[in-house]
Amino acid sequence: MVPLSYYLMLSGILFACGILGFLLKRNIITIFMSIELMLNGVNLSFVAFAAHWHALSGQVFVFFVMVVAAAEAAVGLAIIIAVYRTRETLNVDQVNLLKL
Amino acid sequence: MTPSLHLWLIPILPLVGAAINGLMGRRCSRHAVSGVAVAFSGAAFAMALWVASQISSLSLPHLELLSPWIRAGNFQADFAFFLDQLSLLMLLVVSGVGFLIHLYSIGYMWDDAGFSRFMSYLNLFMFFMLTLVLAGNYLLMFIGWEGVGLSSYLLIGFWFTKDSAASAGKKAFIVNRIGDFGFLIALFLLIKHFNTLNFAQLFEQIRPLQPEVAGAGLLTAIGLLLMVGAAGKSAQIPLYVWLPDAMEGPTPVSALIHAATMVTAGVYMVARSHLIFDRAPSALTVVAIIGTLTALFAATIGIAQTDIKKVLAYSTISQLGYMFMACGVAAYSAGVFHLMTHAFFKGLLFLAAGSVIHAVGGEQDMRRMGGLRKYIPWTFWTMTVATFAIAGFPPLAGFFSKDEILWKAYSSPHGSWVFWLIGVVTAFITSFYMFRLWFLTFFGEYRGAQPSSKAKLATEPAAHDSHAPDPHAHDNHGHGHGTPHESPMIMVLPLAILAVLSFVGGWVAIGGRFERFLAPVFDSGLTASVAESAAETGGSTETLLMGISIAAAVSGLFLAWFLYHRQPALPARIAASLGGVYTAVYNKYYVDDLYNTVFVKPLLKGSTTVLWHGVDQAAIDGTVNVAADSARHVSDSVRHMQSGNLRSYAGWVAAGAAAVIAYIIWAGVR
Amino acid sequence: MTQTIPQVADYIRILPELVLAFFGLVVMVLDPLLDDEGSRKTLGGIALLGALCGLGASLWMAQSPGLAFWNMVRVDSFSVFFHVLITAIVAVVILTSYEYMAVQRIRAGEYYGLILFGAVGMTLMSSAVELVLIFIALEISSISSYVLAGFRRREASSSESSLKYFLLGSFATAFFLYGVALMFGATGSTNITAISQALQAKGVPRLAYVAVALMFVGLGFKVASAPFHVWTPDVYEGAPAPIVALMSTGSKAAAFAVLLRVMFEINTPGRFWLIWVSAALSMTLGNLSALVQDNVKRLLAYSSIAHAGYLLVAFAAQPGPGISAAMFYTASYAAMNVGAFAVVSHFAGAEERYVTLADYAGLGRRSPLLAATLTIFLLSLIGIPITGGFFAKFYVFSAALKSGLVWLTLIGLLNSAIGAYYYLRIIVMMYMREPKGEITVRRIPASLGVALALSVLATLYLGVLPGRVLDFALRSATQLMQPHRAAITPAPTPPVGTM
Amino acid sequence: MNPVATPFFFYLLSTLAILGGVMVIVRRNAVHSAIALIVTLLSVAGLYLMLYAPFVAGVQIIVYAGGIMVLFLFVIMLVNIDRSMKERAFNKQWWIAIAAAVALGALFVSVFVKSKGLFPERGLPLAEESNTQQIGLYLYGNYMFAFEIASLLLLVAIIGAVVMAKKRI
Repeated sequence: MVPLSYYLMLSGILFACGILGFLLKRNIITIFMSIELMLNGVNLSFVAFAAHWHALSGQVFVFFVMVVAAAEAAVGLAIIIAVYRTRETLNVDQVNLLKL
Repeated sequence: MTPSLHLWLIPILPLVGAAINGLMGRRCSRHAVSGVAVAFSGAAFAMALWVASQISSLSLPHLELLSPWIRAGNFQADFAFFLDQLSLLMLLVVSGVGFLIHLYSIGYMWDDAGFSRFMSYLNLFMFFMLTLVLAGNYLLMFIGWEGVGLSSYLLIGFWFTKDSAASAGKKAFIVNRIGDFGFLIALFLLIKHFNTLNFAQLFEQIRPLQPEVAGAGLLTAIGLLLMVGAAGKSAQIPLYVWLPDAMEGPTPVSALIHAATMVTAGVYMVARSHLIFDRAPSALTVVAIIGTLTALFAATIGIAQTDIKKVLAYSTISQLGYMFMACGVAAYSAGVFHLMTHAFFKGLLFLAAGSVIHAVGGEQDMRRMGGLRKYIPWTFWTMTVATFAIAGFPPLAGFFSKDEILWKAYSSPHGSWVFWLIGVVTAFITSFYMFRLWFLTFFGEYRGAQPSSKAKLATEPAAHDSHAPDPHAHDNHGHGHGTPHESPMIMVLPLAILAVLSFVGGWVAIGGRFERFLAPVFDSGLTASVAESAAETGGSTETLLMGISIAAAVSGLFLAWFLYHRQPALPARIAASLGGVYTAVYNKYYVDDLYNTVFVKPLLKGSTTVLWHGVDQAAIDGTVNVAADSARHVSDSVRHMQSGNLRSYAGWVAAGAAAVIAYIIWAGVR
Repeated sequence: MTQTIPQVADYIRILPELVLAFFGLVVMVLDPLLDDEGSRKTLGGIALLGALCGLGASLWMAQSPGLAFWNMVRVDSFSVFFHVLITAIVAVVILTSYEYMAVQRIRAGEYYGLILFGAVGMTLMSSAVELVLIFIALEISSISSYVLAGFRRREASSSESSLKYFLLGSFATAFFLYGVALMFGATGSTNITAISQALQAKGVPRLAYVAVALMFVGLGFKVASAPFHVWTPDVYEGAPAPIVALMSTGSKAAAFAVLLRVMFEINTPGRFWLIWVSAALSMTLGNLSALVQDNVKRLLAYSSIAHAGYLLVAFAAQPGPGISAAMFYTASYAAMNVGAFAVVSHFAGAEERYVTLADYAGLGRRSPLLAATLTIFLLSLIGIPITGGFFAKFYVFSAALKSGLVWLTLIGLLNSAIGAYYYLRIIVMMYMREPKGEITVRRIPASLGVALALSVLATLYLGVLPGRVLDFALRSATQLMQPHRAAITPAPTPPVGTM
Repeated sequence: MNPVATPFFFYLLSTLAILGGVMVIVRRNAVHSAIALIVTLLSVAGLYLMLYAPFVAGVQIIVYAGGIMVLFLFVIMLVNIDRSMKERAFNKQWWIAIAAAVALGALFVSVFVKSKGLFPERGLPLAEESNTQQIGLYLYGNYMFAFEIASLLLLVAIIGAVVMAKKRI
């Protein structure tokens, strides 16, 4: 039996990977992927806690997180396309009209 | 229950006037606008007089609850008006002087393009000021307090096309805000500890408290914070810097707001809160020290000024200092008395100065005036009354009030001979610079621009002291130059009335009537009463001190006469006596010179370089400017946090999250 | 698990959401049938009607307080307050958009639809007491504002604003979610009442502290409090002005409602210094950055950060006066800020060309009415008496001082002094500078006139007669504090976790 | 004890998940990143199975790996991938980013390490066989309103996606 805290550590690592990707990557699409990575970390801990508490509500929550992730993906990718149309680039460092 | 007086009508009337003129003034004739403005402020004054006539049938303090306002939990503040002897007096002064200044403004501002706007602002100011005076709780008072600040800002910046006017307005606003924080925090403390801001309930709770002798304590803190607020509004050290700049506004504004009414709100507030101050002796001492220092400091600066309005501005600061000195020695009625007489004579001085400025075509520099008494006799005579009044010559109003303050500063249990001494020195300086102004302006030869051929002597009372007039105004620039001319009747009339008041206004105090009138208000509720201990000194000392203060006033007059009336002839006489005899006359001049170099010049120089340029402009203005600059600097660097780069933003969020989590783990472990 | 059919009362308790969603659907269905002009006129009218019906439904909903849908939604004074506030904001924003959309020549069907759907999310946030539902509602309102921010499709800045908002918003949401996950882990529940009971009964596990911190990150982002505020200026600058009005008031109010519920109903452990520092930072950073700002939209963005800071001061205070002060502040900030942005969106003109401070020069002469209304809003933002802004600050700081937060009060008051400076800059510009160039100010159309009149009235009402609103807020605050106290069975353990 | 939940599978799947996560970050090519992410998603789905959550695992594979990631790949193909590939993958402040992320990760992990004692092992597993049925009951029972309102969320997302992706409005 794998202890709960191992799952939690894994979820923490995945979440940190997501943060790292968000902060490091230059391509907007991969930045967005990093967010998915973070969400997966969260989901993992939800499921782990659900197993711990014997509470299915954690799994139900994960289901809703996935719904939201799908919705975000649809809108986000559309926004990325819109930006790409006006800028011809997906480099996040070049998307900086608005500043100061 | 006493019958309702409908006190709420008094402030509302000018508000209606302001609304009418503000909304429709543009489309109406000037006659209609001035009619509305004067009618509504006059109605407020009439109402005030009526209230005063009803006073015998009332049990004071008279509280009129309009409606409950805020009843949040156990905190309460109502829409309530509070009438006692103090607020009645303030009511009469504010509405009376305000009414006269409305009249005067009609003449003064007639040709200004913003006439209706100006009248509307004046009425608005009256509304807030009357609210402040009549307020039944600190919250309503604060609303009036902020409101007068706002209208003062509007009126200082009235000629907003002038850069200096705009920035002066802004300065006044921001410096006042600093004072307001003190006031606000004091209010928060009151709410915290007494759960009410209504005067009646609040003072009921404070009355049984004992004085905080050892210094620090709640009431001391509240008192000091209230004093910060008062210092901001009433231009005391160190928050006085805005008042001289505020002279950029039209002269009636200077008279109404920056001399007679608004700046005295601080004194009123301190007097109103006297129960708090009575129980906070150390706060009281601070008030007295600030007042005394301000009185002396501003007076010495006044010596070096050449701008006629600036002299009066510093003089106002100095006189306000007197009032705080009086409050600081717990002689509130003396302070309020001086407040009243000051409203008369300083209002008059400003109005007369406006008339002078108007007469010489917008010139404000006294070195380019002179000999004006021939041209503008009305102005001259009224100004003379005011000058003698402020200098403290008996039997004019200023004498009684100033003498009362000086006597209380000496004899009150909170007082000390130091306050008295500085007060007398200040009285001497006051007398000196006021007569300097008087001599420079009205005597000798006219040193201004010569009459030009095309000068028209039309009644042209427009905005002459606007150096860069509103481009939308009529061509009101240039007409004024020429032979100085008297102002129209509508401007002279208020001068005359105020002159009468400045003359007789002090007589009400003869035989201690004034003090007795206000006594119920200023009953401290403490066992050791001020009046009792004062009574025992009495008699001969009082007469002696009175003599000294009269002597100070006279010597100020003499010195000013010597230096500014006789001395102008000095060069000519030296020329006449060049080849000739060294007479006693010459010797006298030698003494004069010596006197001049030893005493007057250092004083002047000191006043100019150290106090005015050094302290006033470099230190205080400098501090303000440095603060502003550094804020701008910091702002610019903070702004660079906003690089526009999404990843750096995410970095901030992540770093913030890391900090938050690190903290909370630490806190959780603890 | 109860398997019953929802009752009528359940539906009444979500009636405003149903009404708003229904009108959103009507707008979307009618959109393909209308041309551009028609879409703006007809659909705008329908959307306005929807918002007003939502307002009515919120008032009706107030008649039947209680829980609905198996502890998912709670209707109490608190949620009614925010329902009314948000629907009113939405109505005013729609009124403002009416002219704006015509000037920008944008097809408006989806625009109004998204505003109404977003409103569903916002209102639901204030009444949801289950973290699942809060999360979904939050996402509905967020996603619709991501899209709305990018609605000026011809401008590169608008899509950039949308992208930044979206990416950073999702980033912050992930933090919020992680916090929810850990809270679930700590207590075994995602229901706010259950969580608060669990924390009171069993003591506070360390995990709950971390959960609170993470949730605070997510919600702090939504309310634009430092140090999670960095997105605000960029997004506000690029987004359409009426949408900024909605985001800075409606979304913010909803996020504050959630924050209030999470912080106070759960009685979260360890929140005090978090809020303290965040409040102080927000006020200071917001005000300082605004000082040298020349773009009015950006300036108001920084001001909105500063105001989030003032609002957070109330969160640090004792719950009773704190919650009510925060609610009052939200309402009065909404009134003045919606108004200010209404003026900005009218004045900006096609392609939002006139948004710099210099453009406002001489507005007092060119359009006295517009300048006067903006002045009232700015004075209120400064906190001058007889405007709502004064009492808002007054209550917040008075609550803070009552709770002994002397330093925070001082920082706040000092900040509002700094703040006065940059608001005054706009006023000075409008009245004391010569107009430059020939910017033509259009006549104020009826719809905008109504919007401005409503905002002015609300601002002045809150400034002159704050009593009723404050009273209501106080009652809501006590209600918000009560349920878990009442629900708690007398447990032997004392309340834990308040630091 | 359920035979599936052996430590071996846990270590295998978690190694795969972390590797996938790291690859998402280090690969320059967005397509490679996407595929690495799919690996992570699948191994997380495996972990769900170990945690008695077959329904969620199924949804993870169908919605995430099957739907969302395909959408990602589709968009990557849609935009000009050559140009994005040539650019440097990391920005200059990479070490700050790494520091912040590592700090955050370390904080999480340390919390979980310390909270180990807080979570005593619970023997009883969730009923795996009826898992899907149970979740169905939840979704149409207590969570009915959330489930319904999620449809509104999807509607908003559809409208939003259409609006943003349209060529002109």
